[in-house]
Amino acid sequence: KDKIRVGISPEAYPPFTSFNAKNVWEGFEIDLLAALCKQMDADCPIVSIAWDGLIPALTGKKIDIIFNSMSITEERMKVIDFSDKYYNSPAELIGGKDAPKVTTTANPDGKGGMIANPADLKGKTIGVQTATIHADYAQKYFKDSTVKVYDTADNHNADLVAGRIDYALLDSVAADDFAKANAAKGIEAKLIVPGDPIFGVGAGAGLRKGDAKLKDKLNAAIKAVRASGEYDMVAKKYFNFNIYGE
Amino acid sequence: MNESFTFIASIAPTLLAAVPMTLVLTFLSAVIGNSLALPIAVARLSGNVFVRYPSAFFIFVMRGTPLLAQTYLIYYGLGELLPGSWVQQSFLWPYLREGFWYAVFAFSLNTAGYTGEILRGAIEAVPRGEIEAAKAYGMSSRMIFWRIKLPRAVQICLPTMTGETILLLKATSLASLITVWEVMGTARQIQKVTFRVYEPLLAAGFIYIVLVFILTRVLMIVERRINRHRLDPVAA
Amino acid sequence: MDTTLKVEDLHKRFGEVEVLKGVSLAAKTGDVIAMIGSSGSGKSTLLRCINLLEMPNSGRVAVNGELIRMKSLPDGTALPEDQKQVERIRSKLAMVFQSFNLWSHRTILENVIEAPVHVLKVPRKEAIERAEALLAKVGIAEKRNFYPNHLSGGQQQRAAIARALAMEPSVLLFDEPTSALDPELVGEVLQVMRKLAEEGRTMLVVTHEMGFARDVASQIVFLHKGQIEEQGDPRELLANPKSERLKQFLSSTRH
Amino acid sequence: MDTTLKVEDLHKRFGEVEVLKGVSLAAKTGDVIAMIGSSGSGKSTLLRCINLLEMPNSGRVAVNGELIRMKSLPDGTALPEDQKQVERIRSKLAMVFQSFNLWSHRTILENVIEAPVHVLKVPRKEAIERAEALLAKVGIAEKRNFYPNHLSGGQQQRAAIARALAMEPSVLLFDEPTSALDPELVGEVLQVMRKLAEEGRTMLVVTHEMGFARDVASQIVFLHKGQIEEQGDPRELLANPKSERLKQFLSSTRH
Amino acid sequence: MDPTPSLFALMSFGPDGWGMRFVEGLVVTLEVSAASYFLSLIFGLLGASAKLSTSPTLRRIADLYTTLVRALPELLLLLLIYFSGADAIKFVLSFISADFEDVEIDPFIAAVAALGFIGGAYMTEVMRGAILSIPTGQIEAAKASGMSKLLTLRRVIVPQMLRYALPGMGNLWLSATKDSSLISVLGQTQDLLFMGYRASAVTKHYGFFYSVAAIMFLGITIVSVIAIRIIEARVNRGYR
Ligand SMILES: Nc1ncnc2c1ncn2[C@@H]1O[C@H](COP(=O)(O)OP(=O)(O)OP(=O)(O)O)[C@@H](O)[C@H]1O
Ligand SMILES: Nc1ncnc2c1ncn2[C@@H]1O[C@H](COP(=O)(O)OP(=O)(O)OP(=O)(O)O)[C@@H](O)[C@H]1O
Ligand SMILES: [Mg+2]
Ligand SMILES: [Mg+2]
Repeated sequence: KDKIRVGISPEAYPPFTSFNAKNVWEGFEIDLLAALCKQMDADCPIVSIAWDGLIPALTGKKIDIIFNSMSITEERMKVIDFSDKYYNSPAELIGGKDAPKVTTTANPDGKGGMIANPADLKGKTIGVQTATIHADYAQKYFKDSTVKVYDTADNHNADLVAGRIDYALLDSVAADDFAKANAAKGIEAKLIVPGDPIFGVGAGAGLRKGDAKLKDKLNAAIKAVRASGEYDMVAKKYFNFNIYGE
Repeated sequence: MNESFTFIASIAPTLLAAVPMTLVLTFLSAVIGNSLALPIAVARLSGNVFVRYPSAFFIFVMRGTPLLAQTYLIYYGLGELLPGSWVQQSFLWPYLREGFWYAVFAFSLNTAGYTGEILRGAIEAVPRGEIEAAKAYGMSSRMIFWRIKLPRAVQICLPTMTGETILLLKATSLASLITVWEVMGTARQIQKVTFRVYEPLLAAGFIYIVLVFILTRVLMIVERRINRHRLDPVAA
Repeated sequence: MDTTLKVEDLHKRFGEVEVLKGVSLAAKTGDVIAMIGSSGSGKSTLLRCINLLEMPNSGRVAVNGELIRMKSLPDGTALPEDQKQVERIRSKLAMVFQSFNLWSHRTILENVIEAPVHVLKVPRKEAIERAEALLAKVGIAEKRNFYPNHLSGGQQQRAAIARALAMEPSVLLFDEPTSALDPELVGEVLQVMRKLAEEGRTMLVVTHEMGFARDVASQIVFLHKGQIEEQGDPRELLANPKSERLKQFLSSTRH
Repeated sequence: MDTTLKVEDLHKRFGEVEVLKGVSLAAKTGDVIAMIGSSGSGKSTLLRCINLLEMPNSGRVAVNGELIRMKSLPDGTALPEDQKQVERIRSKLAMVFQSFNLWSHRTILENVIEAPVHVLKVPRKEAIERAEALLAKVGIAEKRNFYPNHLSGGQQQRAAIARALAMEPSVLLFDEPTSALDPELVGEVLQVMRKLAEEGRTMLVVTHEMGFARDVASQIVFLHKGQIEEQGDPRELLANPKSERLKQFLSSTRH
Repeated sequence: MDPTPSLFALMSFGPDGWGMRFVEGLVVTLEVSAASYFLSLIFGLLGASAKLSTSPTLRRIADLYTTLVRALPELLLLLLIYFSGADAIKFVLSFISADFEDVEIDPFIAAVAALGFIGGAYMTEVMRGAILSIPTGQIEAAKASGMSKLLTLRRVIVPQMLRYALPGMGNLWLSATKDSSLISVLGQTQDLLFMGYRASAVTKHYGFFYSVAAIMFLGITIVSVIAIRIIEARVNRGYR
């Protein structure tokens, strides 16, 4: 049996990964990982490493893959390889009750795509998490708004409640959770942002550069669990929409 | 290797653009914090328990809890109280929205706690005989403090205070927690975008080396000046 | 009343040990009291109690007829009642410490002008002039810009003397002011002190220089184990000591 | 060769000022050299150069016939070549400092046994016994568990002497060892030193006690402005000083 | 999960409570900070001795140490030591024998080494300042009685230096307890501070769990402050 050491950060990201009080891993990615490993007939011990240590641990061969909701981007592909995407959730704008709903409008690049309407956000302050596709998106399209960059989504959520920002742009899964929990404080969904090339293809497993064998194996496994319906079974446990995307 | 250099060169402008923020944060917090440290140290040594205990408690909390928790509580903790309050209508709101002043506030208090303790120790270590001489010449306690104890105490603790300032310089990176992006925060932003771990840290480290070098040299000159009375090095 | 310095029934304990066991003294203006006594008899402690560097456990001190008000605490110690009064009185009492206690972060000149400028508010320029004259008088004018650590023992002692004189105090407390000096300088410094006495300054001098005690002092006080064993006119006391202890003490000095 | 201590052509500068301008000295075993000279003439500096607390700029020092090897640096200063040698020699040279320099973090007894136990590796128990005897000899046995800061000046000085004697050194360097003592104690301490001389220990004593110089010393050295102005047999030198300076110096001492 | 578990249940030692996790975090924090602090004392003493030595080479090396190491990001040094340190050791060992294929640096050792090395740079300056404050006569008396440099250091300099260095050393100790949090980056072990993030992120009770971590740090501080007070009283015995 092969051994694939998987690095995941214990800084929880529910409902994808969290390392609970019993020191047990749980969440969508954990279940998916189990399915994939069964498919590959491999042992997959999880190594908990803080986010900052994941990449060095991967390149330093202390782990073999990172399975931690990493968005696949060009920039990152210069440093590590990625498997095919295994989920892709849309982005969502949320805001306080005083903030108007946001409409969509045609992307000015004229390629026929739709974007969140920058005119609706003019003069507003929008919170995003640093180094995310959401930050890229906001900085590209919301030129007339103040884009405030936070180090975690939790922090811009807190500031949204405090009224220091008007909107937050984040992953829809986290957004829905948060909006539901804080409905009493007036937080609500404003717009599910239409797909855009900036958002990339989704999240994939991080692999050491050139580890083609493992990459192929993993991609094959992802395909297989998709095909067998096992993926959907796992996904249903956590989401009531199509988390895989498209 | 070569590739790393090109990469560092490509991120250098972004990092350098963050240097003023690091400097301003450090400078303001150091000035405010060290100015606060003085009354705190004095209060800590006071004979009056109503002055001494609060000061001791302040030092205790500042040194006793992580700066991260302090920054977080000051910004987000206050944030929890804000919704719907009069503050959001007041003229101060534009400032209270920004993380910057919270950062300066948190770092200043923290520095005040750490440096206050150092000053306290140094003031207590001033040779008794020299204080007695000052008393014997009719100096008031205030005068003894400003003219004898403080200059001597600063001599004793200046190297340690330099270290505290460098710690402060680096601690300013916590400002990224509250949307203030200085050198280290920016470097970590780049890390997360590019997944390159070492280069941004190295580049930031290089900037810090320059800053620390300047800082230590300046303080070394100050130290030489105030320690003129014993320039001869003691071979340990 | 022209008793410049009056000490009454002073007691001082360090822990269990009683170092001063009820000492009383009085000096009129212009008096020079020489205090002798063996090592550890409490001479320095007495001087330090007079300007309250050491808080006596009981007793009274009056300077220029003004009683230093103290309050007793329940734990048997005392505290000055009015800090301002203490400071005012101290500025009239200058002291030369046995271990000099020069301020090591200031040069010799700065040491000398420090208190005149900041306590007595003498204009800086005037203070410097006077300080330079004093330093010349004790023979260390050329060391004025040195730090105390870079001076020889005798030079430090002379700087300490100059620092005390710069206060133009009405009472001078000297704790073995010539201990680190060579005989030649001892002579010179005693000369300075003699002149001060003639100027009418009151002095309390702890000394082992019997010659000085005999020639300049108006009174000798012999302290023994925290008590005044004998006191009186110098010549008489040195010639005909009454107490056994003083006899023994004097027998070892070659005069 | 039985020259226990030999100093040759010692020069020492502080910045611009030359404090020692070529001093040479030699002491045979059992010799007691009394060094006199006015304040600031370089006496302490000379003692400090002998055990290399101060690095001389040039010159040679030999103890028990062993030359302390030094190397000159290009900047005109010198450094000991072999630190081990310096330490070994220092353990044979005990010094009593003008300002005592007792270790303030240790009690008097601990001060006295410190070096014997840790440098000479004397068993602790033995060292304590000897220390107590020495403390009794200088009259401060009952202060053995006090810290130096809690002692009177004279008591500190006696502790410093006891600390030096505890090393049973072959050469003793005393820097004004009686300055803080009353005449009675001066006599006693000089008595102790006389006994040491009889035991055959070599001593170099900076002193202002002309009596001691005359009675005990085998040689008097008069240091003036960093040079040996005159030296010779005590009685003769004191009776018939040749140099003008020495005449003047002695005239002020009353003998 | 029960949507609103009581805070008490959150901190319980039961199966769903974070109590045990925080105790583990506390132990990690204490172990890492104590070990790295001890190391920084050694580095600090060496550094301070070098800075005050007569040898210009030693002084320059120590100067480089304090300037560089205090300036570099802790994370960088830690990652370098942990991830490249093993390669470096492997490289060295490969000359001796080929059998050392699998050198693994223990995360604990790497964290302690890195934090101790960095802490030592700060400690160097604290100790240098303190040593300079010792009256020269005290050290001269030691030299004059033939003590070697090491003996002087041990018997005179260190005990007297403590008087001046304790506040700075106390600060560094309290900082060390917080810096030990870096060990989480190396994987497996989570310290107290990190446990604070982890519990908050899982439960979304940020304020509560940050406060729990803060209070536990305050606990460490109380004990430390008392210990420092005792040491301070000891080293000041002869001065009051
Ligand atoms: N570290 C120093 N820096 C500069 N000058 C110094 C230093 N140490 C001593 N001196 C000078 O060297 C001279 C000789 O000093 P030294 O202490 O040897 O005198 P001394 O003969 O022992 O005098 P005394 O009898 O007063 O103790 C003095 O003028 C003093 O100012
Ligand atoms: N802070 C203190 N704690 C305990 N005992 C002390 C303290 N200060 C002084 N003593 C003791 O009090 C006694 C008197 O000391 P004092 O300094 O007054 O003596 P002295 O007469 O000045 O002697 P000397 O001529 O040696 O200077 C000594 O036995 C000394 O040990
Ligand atoms: Mg005395
Ligand atoms: Mg001298």
